[in-house]
Amino acid sequence: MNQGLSRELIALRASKELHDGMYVNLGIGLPTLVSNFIDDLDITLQSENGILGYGNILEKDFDPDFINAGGQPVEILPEASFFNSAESFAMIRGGHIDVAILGGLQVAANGDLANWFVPERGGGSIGGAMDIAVGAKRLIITMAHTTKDGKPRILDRCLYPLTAETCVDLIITDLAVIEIVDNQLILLETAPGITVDEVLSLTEADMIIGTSIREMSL
Amino acid sequence: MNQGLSRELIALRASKELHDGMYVNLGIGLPTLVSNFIDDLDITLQSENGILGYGNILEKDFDPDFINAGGQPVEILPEASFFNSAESFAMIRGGHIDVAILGGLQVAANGDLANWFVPERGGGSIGGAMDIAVGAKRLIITMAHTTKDGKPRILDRCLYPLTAETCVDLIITDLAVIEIVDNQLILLETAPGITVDEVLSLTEADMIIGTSIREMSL
Amino acid sequence: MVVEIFSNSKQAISVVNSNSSIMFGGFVSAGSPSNLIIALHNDGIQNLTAIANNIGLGDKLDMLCEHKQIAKVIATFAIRASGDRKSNFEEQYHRGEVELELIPQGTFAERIRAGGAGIGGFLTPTGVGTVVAENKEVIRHNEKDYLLELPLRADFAFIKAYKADKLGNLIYRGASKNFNEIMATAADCVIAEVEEIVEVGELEPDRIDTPGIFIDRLVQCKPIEIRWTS
Amino acid sequence: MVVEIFSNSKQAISVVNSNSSIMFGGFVSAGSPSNLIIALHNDGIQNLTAIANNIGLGDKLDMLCEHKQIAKVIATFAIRASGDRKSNFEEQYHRGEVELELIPQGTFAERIRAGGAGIGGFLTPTGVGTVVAENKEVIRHNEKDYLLELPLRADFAFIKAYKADKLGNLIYRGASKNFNEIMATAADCVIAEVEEIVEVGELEPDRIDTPGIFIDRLVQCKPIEIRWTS
Repeated sequence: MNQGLSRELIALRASKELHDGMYVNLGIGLPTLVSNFIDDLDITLQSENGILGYGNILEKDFDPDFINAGGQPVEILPEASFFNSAESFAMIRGGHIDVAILGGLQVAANGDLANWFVPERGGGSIGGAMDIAVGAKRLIITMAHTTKDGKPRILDRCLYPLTAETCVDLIITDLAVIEIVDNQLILLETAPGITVDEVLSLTEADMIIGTSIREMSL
Repeated sequence: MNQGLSRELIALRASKELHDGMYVNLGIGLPTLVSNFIDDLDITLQSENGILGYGNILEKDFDPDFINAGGQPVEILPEASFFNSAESFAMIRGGHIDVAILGGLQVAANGDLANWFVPERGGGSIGGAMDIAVGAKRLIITMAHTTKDGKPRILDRCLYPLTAETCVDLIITDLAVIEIVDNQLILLETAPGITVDEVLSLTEADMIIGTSIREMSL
Repeated sequence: MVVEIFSNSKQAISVVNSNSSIMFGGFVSAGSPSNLIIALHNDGIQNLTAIANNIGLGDKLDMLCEHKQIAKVIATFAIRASGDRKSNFEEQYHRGEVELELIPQGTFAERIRAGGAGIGGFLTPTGVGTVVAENKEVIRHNEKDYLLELPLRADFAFIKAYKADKLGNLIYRGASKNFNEIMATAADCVIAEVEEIVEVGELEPDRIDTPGIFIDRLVQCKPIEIRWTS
Repeated sequence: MVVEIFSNSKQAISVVNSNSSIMFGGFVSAGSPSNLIIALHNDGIQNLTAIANNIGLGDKLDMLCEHKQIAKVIATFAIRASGDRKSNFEEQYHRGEVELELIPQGTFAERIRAGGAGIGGFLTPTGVGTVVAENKEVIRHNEKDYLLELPLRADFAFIKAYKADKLGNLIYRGASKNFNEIMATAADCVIAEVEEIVEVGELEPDRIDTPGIFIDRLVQCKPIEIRWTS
């Protein structure tokens, strides 16, 4: 049934939301993959552990002092700067980050986000997610449209503990691109081979069909 | 009548309160003179405009970036560091300064300080005084014991607008050294040639005579 | 936002309108954006709210009072109790022609930092029991009283740094970080005057004080030496 | 206070007692005071409150759980939702043997900064409407809700820097400032592990990150490379 996008293609689609001159924070997990698709853009990546201006994830030559917030070694670009965690979150909370892309577990129609605690596993970690969700000028969530056993993750109300209220601006899943405006989901794009009805049937919350709905261009 | 200490000798007496290893903030005016008497001590001076580790005031070769909080050019020592004003007052307010020496206009028996506003002149400037008075571990006030026309400045209650409540630990004047403990003035030392009665007659507030009262050694 | 680089200070400040609030970095001679201030003086824009640590004799900021460009000053050091001559500001203040909000310097710095950091307010022991506490909420914690102080932001910040690269990364020299480093975070549009603009990569990442993310407009100017007079 | 320099990490931490609260700097591999943590592990001190951004597989901090030296952890990242293997901490947490206070990372950093800066509390929008808001005061300003968060301090801070001079002035390398720079201000006794101790004057004043005023004890150690495992 699920003929949706791979994680790489979700990341590719997310990268199209980024434009020259933007300062961007990429969350741990799927959002990290977005950095594979921005080589042609003049974008500055911020990592909440205190780096502005990092590049690709490095597979070898591990340097313990040059890591992103996921603990992965990263390339330090010539324009990079470093700062402590209070300054880093001042930057985030103070509204200086143009776009943040985070992973999600559940999103509600009003833009509530749950992405830090999995009750089934009895735990989780907040990390920087709550501050980033509150502080970024625009918040994009990338996630699988449904759980592994096919249950919707875009809900009337989040069932998991919240990360932040009414913070999500755009959801990009393996099946669709959905905007949230004034507590209302708007279906903008469907993945290649996925119908509007399929998306609606796998989404719990009510959704408006965008007036210019189209297939994702990847 | 006033055969009390010169400003330089008040500063000299104040310098004897400083010991090796201390971090010290010296206020604008009379306290600045204290730096003339600490060459033999291993003391680090902090200036609230963002320097730790400055030395003498330089009379020539003005460098606009190397100044103290009074705008005077200062020598930068090899161990110096620089920081912004939020960090500087974090250092001050956070209790990291061992001793601050400020000028005073009026001090009350309970340790209230007034030193920023002169009603007769219709103005004043707060500057760093309120934060320093609140934040320093130990606050020493250096001032003339009386006004120019002989009125007491050590009072039952300050008449001028306060800098901070119950903040003063020690007062050093041209006539005496007075400690404040539990809202009580204690006369510790008199200036050479000044009698206890003279000090008492020029002080409005009640004062205990210290059990080991002595003449200042300068 | 990509930083825009201008060839002179007049162009750098061309976005400023009358009725704006402007933060001015610097502490007396150290880190004063004097070229930008002079451009503002020449421009003649009126009815400004000036947010600066100090305004006084020898400050370029006091020049803005010559033609009454400033309606309100928010500062820590504005009227010297000593000194015979009065600044333009002081004379206008005593005549009731300009408004003054005087703030303790640590509170001033922390309010600006809060403004840039998305902090909605903070509790400080500074000012408790003084005139600074008037009309402010007192909150008690751990048997100690604090004032609730609110964040401070402005439409513009004029700052001065030592060097910039072409992406707006800045370094300061000596005691000139002062209010420049925090004001750079707390205004809608930040205009930086620097002594030298270098290529990207010439400033060591470990040495950068203000990341370019905070800077909107940049101009290289020969620094103007200012010194307080009495 | 003059900084004391020790020749090994065992001596550097000899002042730490059981029942202490300790801040540990570092973010995963960057700036972790691993030599000091190992000394603590070898010492066997019990009933500690550990305040650290993260505790997990590959952290030296997780070693302290081997002999249950930690009674409580205050952290932002403690239990990974993904990954098959569990850390010592996570196993003890699920058995109810260790307490956990989980804090948003920006609030964690700001609480520590406030603890060092004499700030009695601050208002943050982070956590409003979440479990983080439980038992906290909500204050509304300018039509926006904020949580009142309180300062965080500890008896000790263990930090790691790149270089120190003999007066305790520190510089960090790359992304290792993280929590080290703020924890250095927020503990009664600050113990710093550095890769190299140099003479006074060898560190450029404009480059110093943590002034020596904040450092009590100093030790030079070969850095231990740590890396998260899953």
